[in-house]
Amino acid sequence: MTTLTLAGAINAGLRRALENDPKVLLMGEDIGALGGVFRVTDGLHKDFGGERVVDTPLAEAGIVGTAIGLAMRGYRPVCEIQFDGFIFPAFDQITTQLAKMHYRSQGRINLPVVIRVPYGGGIGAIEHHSESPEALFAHTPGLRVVSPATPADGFAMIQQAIASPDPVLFFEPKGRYWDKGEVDLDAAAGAPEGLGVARIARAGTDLTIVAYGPTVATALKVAEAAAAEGTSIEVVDLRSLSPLDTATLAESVRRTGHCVVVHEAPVFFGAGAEIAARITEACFFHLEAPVLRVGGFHVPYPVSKLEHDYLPGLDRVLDAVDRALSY
Amino acid sequence: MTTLTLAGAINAGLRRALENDPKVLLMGEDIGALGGVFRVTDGLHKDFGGERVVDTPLAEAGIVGTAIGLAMRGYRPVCEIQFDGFIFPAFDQITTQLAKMHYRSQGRINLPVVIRVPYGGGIGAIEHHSESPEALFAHTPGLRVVSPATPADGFAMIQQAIASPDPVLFFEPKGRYWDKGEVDLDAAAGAPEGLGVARIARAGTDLTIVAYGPTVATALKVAEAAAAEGTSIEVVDLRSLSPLDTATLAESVRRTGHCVVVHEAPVFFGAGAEIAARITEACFFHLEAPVLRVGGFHVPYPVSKLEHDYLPGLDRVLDAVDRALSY
Amino acid sequence: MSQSTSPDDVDLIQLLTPTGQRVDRPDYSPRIAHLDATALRGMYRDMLLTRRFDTEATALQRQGELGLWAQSLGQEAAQVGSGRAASPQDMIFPAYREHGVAFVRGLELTKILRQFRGIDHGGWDPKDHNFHLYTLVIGSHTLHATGYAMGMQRDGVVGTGDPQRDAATMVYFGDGATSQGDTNEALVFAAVNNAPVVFFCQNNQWAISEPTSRQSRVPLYRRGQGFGIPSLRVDGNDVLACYAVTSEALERARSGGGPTFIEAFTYRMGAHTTSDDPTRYRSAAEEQYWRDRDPIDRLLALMKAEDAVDDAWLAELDEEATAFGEHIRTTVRSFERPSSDFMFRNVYAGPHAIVDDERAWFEAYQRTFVDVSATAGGH
Amino acid sequence: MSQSTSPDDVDLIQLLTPTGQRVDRPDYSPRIAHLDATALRGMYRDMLLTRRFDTEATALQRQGELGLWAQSLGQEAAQVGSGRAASPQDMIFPAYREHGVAFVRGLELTKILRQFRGIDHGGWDPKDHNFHLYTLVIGSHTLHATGYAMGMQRDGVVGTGDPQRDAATMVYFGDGATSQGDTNEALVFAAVNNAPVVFFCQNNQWAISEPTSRQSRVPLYRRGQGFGIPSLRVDGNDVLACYAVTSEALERARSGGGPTFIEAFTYRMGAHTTSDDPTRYRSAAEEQYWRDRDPIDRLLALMKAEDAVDDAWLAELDEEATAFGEHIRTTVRSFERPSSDFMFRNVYAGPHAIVDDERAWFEAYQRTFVDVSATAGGH
Ligand SMILES: Cc1ncc(C[n+]2csc(CCOP(=O)(O)OP(=O)(O)O)c2C)c(N)n1
Ligand SMILES: Cc1ncc(C[n+]2csc(CCOP(=O)(O)OP(=O)(O)O)c2C)c(N)n1
Ligand SMILES: [Mg+2]
Ligand SMILES: [Mg+2]
Repeated sequence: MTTLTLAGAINAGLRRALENDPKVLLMGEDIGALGGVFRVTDGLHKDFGGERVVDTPLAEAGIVGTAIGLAMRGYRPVCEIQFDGFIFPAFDQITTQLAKMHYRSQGRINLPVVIRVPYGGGIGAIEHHSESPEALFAHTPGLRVVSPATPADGFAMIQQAIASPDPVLFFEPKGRYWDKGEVDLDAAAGAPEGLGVARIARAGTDLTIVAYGPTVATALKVAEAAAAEGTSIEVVDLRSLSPLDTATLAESVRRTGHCVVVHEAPVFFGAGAEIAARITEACFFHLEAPVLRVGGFHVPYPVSKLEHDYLPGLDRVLDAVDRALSY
Repeated sequence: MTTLTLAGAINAGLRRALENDPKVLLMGEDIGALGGVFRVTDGLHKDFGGERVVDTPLAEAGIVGTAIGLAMRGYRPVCEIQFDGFIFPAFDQITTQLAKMHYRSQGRINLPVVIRVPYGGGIGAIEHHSESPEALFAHTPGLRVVSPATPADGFAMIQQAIASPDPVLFFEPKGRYWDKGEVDLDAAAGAPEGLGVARIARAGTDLTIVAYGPTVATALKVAEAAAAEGTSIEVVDLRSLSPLDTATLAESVRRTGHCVVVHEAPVFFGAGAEIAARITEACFFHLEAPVLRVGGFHVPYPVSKLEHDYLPGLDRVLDAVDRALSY
Repeated sequence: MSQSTSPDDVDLIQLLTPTGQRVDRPDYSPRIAHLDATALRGMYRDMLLTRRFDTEATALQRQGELGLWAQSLGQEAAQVGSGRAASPQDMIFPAYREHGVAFVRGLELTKILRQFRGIDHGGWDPKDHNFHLYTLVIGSHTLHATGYAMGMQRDGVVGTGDPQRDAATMVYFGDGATSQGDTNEALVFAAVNNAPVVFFCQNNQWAISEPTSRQSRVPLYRRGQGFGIPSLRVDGNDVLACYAVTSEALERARSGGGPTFIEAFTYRMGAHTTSDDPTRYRSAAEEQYWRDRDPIDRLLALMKAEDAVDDAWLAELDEEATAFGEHIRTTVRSFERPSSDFMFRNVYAGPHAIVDDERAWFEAYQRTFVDVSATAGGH
Repeated sequence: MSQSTSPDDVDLIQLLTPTGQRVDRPDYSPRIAHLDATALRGMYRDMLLTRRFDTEATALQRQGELGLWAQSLGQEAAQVGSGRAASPQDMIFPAYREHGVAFVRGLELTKILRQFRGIDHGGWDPKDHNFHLYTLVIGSHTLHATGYAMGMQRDGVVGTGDPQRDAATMVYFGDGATSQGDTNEALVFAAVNNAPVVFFCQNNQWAISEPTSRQSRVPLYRRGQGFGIPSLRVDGNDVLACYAVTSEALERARSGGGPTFIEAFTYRMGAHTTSDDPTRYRSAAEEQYWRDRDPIDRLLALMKAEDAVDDAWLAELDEEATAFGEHIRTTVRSFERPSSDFMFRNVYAGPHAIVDDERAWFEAYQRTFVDVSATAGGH
């Protein structure tokens, strides 16, 4: 076991993928000599060269569009979008081309393209640098949408994503890039199907908190705080929004009878809506309270001095836990 | 009262807006001499000229981006996106600029831009011409997202949308363009706030069907069929997804205790998720069954010969009604 | 709008005048020197059968056998000339009306009609003839072509000096497509990577109802120059000139010389699609002007002048075209609606719980109907 | 990467050599003929105070008073020269490091720091000085500028012949931004509409860590030509040349002559932002090369050679700069965190049930805390 940051673990996973498969290549803005603005590709340009770690022109549609062409030619491009707020110029290529080519071609074309997106807030950034647009991609058939919460998952999941025959939106919780954890660098990454399987991050009996990416750590803190007051909270780390591991979720909520979903994205039309609707359908007679959602408000990501009012922090999640338990 | 098609009613509303406000202008591909591929702008180029009914270059980001500039200069641009599937190149301009400029400027800049999008299926079209991407916009704070279901609403709502100080995504159910209805061409359009108010399209007591745009007519047929079997269904025509008229919805579902949401977009992460989650929270102790959702599957919009298997038709909605009532 | 291929358009490359006389150009004539009578007849046949296909498809649409049809009428020279310049190992990315290119590549053309009949979003395996699927989102495939070309560079099949091995891509798009951000980004990526890609812009003077003047105020071939890409304008109704400039461009690309931008100046003689009504936006006189400059007639005039063709051959071709038409009609009519589960297939290459659940639900749901046909009908 | 403003770059417009000698050009020298010693000192002051502002902001960021800072260091001549060529009625669309333009427009510069302190997404009223907010999504504002210019055309304030009335827009963007689809679409829309917009590209040779060669293989000013837009390359470290070419371009735009594309060749002397570390991707020698070509020194050399400046004036300016620095520091430190409800304001101009409900909920929620500061903390 090695102690790594999340950024370091993803870096190690990328390195492993580059080593194992000559068809893997990284593309993006400033990922070469600079190593990416978060240094997630640090050292890779030096070791694998500019043909495999490619500094592209400043054009996100171009990055994803040429990645599609490269994938058609047999490559496995891993694109970095510099920040969440800059994925939108690529939206057309992702939605109408990347997501649909396999279907359009009746399975004759595979597009194993990974799009890495540092996302989420809490880092004191200016506009466009703290957003959580994951729900916009989960609604689009043909894409897989995942987010690791721990260094161990960062290392394994990036490799699974690259190995996946399908396009994967890989959302990296940038506010957790420097959080550390144990990673087994010798472990095999596991089959790409593992990407869709949720993880019980902490077992509990009274209430289930569903989280992914940056909010898993928050949920664990909430569980810790609640435990001190005698409440036993189970934390499910979804890992994946598309597919969604309804079975694991439903099993947990049937046991606990209470559920709170937490994400940074605005609640309105966010991932929590799908999760709540689905859990309610699957566990209708087990629920003792409605599934409550805690997340961002229906406002653009605010100025950084207010972001901690906007983000679902410990207090707001605890408040929802209380409301659910006393419903 | 005049009998008009939905397309004709929107045309009349656009004409009214062009007449009443010299700052209104229409922009889009082929909206001029051709009158748009659906003829919604028929005759307007002839009567208002090429400076007010503008055939733009073939570039959706350019259309929305220049419309933003025109709006900053005091104009009220109404952009036509030729088909639902072609809105994605404009996604960045809509999401990062149009939606956020008012907020960014602390209210100093208003962007009264309307984006008209013929959407939905059932017209036997090829790929990209039958999609329902509305949920992707409702998740974005700063946008209003509406859809008229009848000619009367088409006429009134397009005028309200143009009068709105906020950007409006105006989704026109193209499969209903040729459906006829009574329109009072002398009626005032009503204040823009009316845009957010849902309409009870049919009163009922046993179950609420929530629909918008193209599925309102389906819901009414379902209600008709159910009535014949003694079930009284209330149909709520949402009109607006953002804002969402939770009050009207909750009031209805508290009375009926059952709810089915119907839309053409894929169910997964679709508008039905938000509606179900919200209604469940508001009516938890009144619901006798979970809110059921009927809509498209998590597949790209299929080939047209299969679209009627994909779309939520009479039978599939009735099936959901039965399941809800016998839960 | 400019209708001209007039003498003052000094930049227009022509090897055949509208009346079928050869133009001698030291730069491009050598590139067609090897095209003997057999080759010319081959080109003529390609164009004629492409047109026959187009005519049949248009008729089938009118009969309700197709949902829609996008004609190639009038663009046969641009398509056949450029398409014939490509090698089998080159990869072609068409837009959606490159039926002539498809024919030259060897695609069984009726496969194209599957998409327009609403039973397939694609219709063929791109690998079979190195001919990609039609792309309907304007301009988006220009980036795919560029990326594919970057893949060829990485595969070491560019500039090896072995003509059987060296490869390039060629992407087709219209005058309207030049306005899209994607197309311009493709020029950026192609230029900075010196990628082996030929941008073949068929300027047919219309993007649905909009004349090219709504997209650009200068000839479109100048666009490429702004990105540092060699660019030229060719008479798109001159099959020989199209062949010559494309073979030069592809050769440059294959040998490592990078991208080229070709504007083929032609005319969309038909409607945009069968849903369109051009009388609303253009004059009969304009259409007549271009009918008089039909690219197929032009080549025939040359062949007749040079005795490259006789009546017997033309009659034979006519018979072939008739049989081809018959084949198209029968084939299309035999295309069956796929079964409902086709809708759920190939959304993902691997398993996906949501799709799998929904598919299972739908199958169970369908079984609840005694008569499965009753599930049709929709809203 | 090219570091040169060398003599073989024949296209580079220069009115002042790097050592401060005047270059006489019949085309552009007349445009600066009216700039007397007072005017030159004014330009020098603009540049110097812009730099002071930039230096103070950088220091404030290091002290934790700002979250981030994007320096204009080295680009003062491009910004002040072009900005001074604009009339009050012209509308300016900056990117995010046009502090020099902001200064010339009369913006109280500390307003810019609100955004970088994380208390505002904008910071001023664009109408006050016809200077739009900074835009962070690369290239997206080029379309806004173009649309705004189309609005000016419709308002009848273009080509009236009245210089107090005629107006244009000018949009600033970087070398990196030329690769974005939006920027290229803006050129399309500007060209076909003959819109009164000046595209002012500051090629500072870097887009964060990427040299301009990753964006283009030809000089960027050629991009505009491909769209049929008059285009030129100016020495961006030569304030007089920047003034001259921009005044020509704006005059053309205002008088109905349409768009111009200007590439100002300059150098980003600082880091991309305070988060950046240029030592990872460029050499100290390169940085030194450009420090030796500092645009402020260049103008000072001219002024000294022409006796346009004396030590007393320079000392006075130095004092002014010191006071300005003090003002900046005090002002920034006094900027308060907005109250939480600021987050909910101005999402929409009209009422919106979801925002209104969430705001009400949040306010009630906050009231449940005795000590409101306890709500901070986040995840
Ligand atoms: C992104 C996008 N926007 C709009 C459309 C609708 N549309 C289909 S074809 C067409 C015109 C294309 O013109 P051009 O590029 O000149 O090609 P042509 O049809 O003339 O061959 C338009 C606007 C589309 N398919 N994709
Ligand atoms: C659409 C988008 N993609 C990426 C970024 C991240 N980013 C911010 S500045 C920058 C480089 C810009 O380079 P250039 O246009 O040359 O301007 P400069 O910073 O040199 O002034 C990048 C990649 C962004 N802001 N917007
Ligand atoms: Mg065309
Ligand atoms: Mg730069």
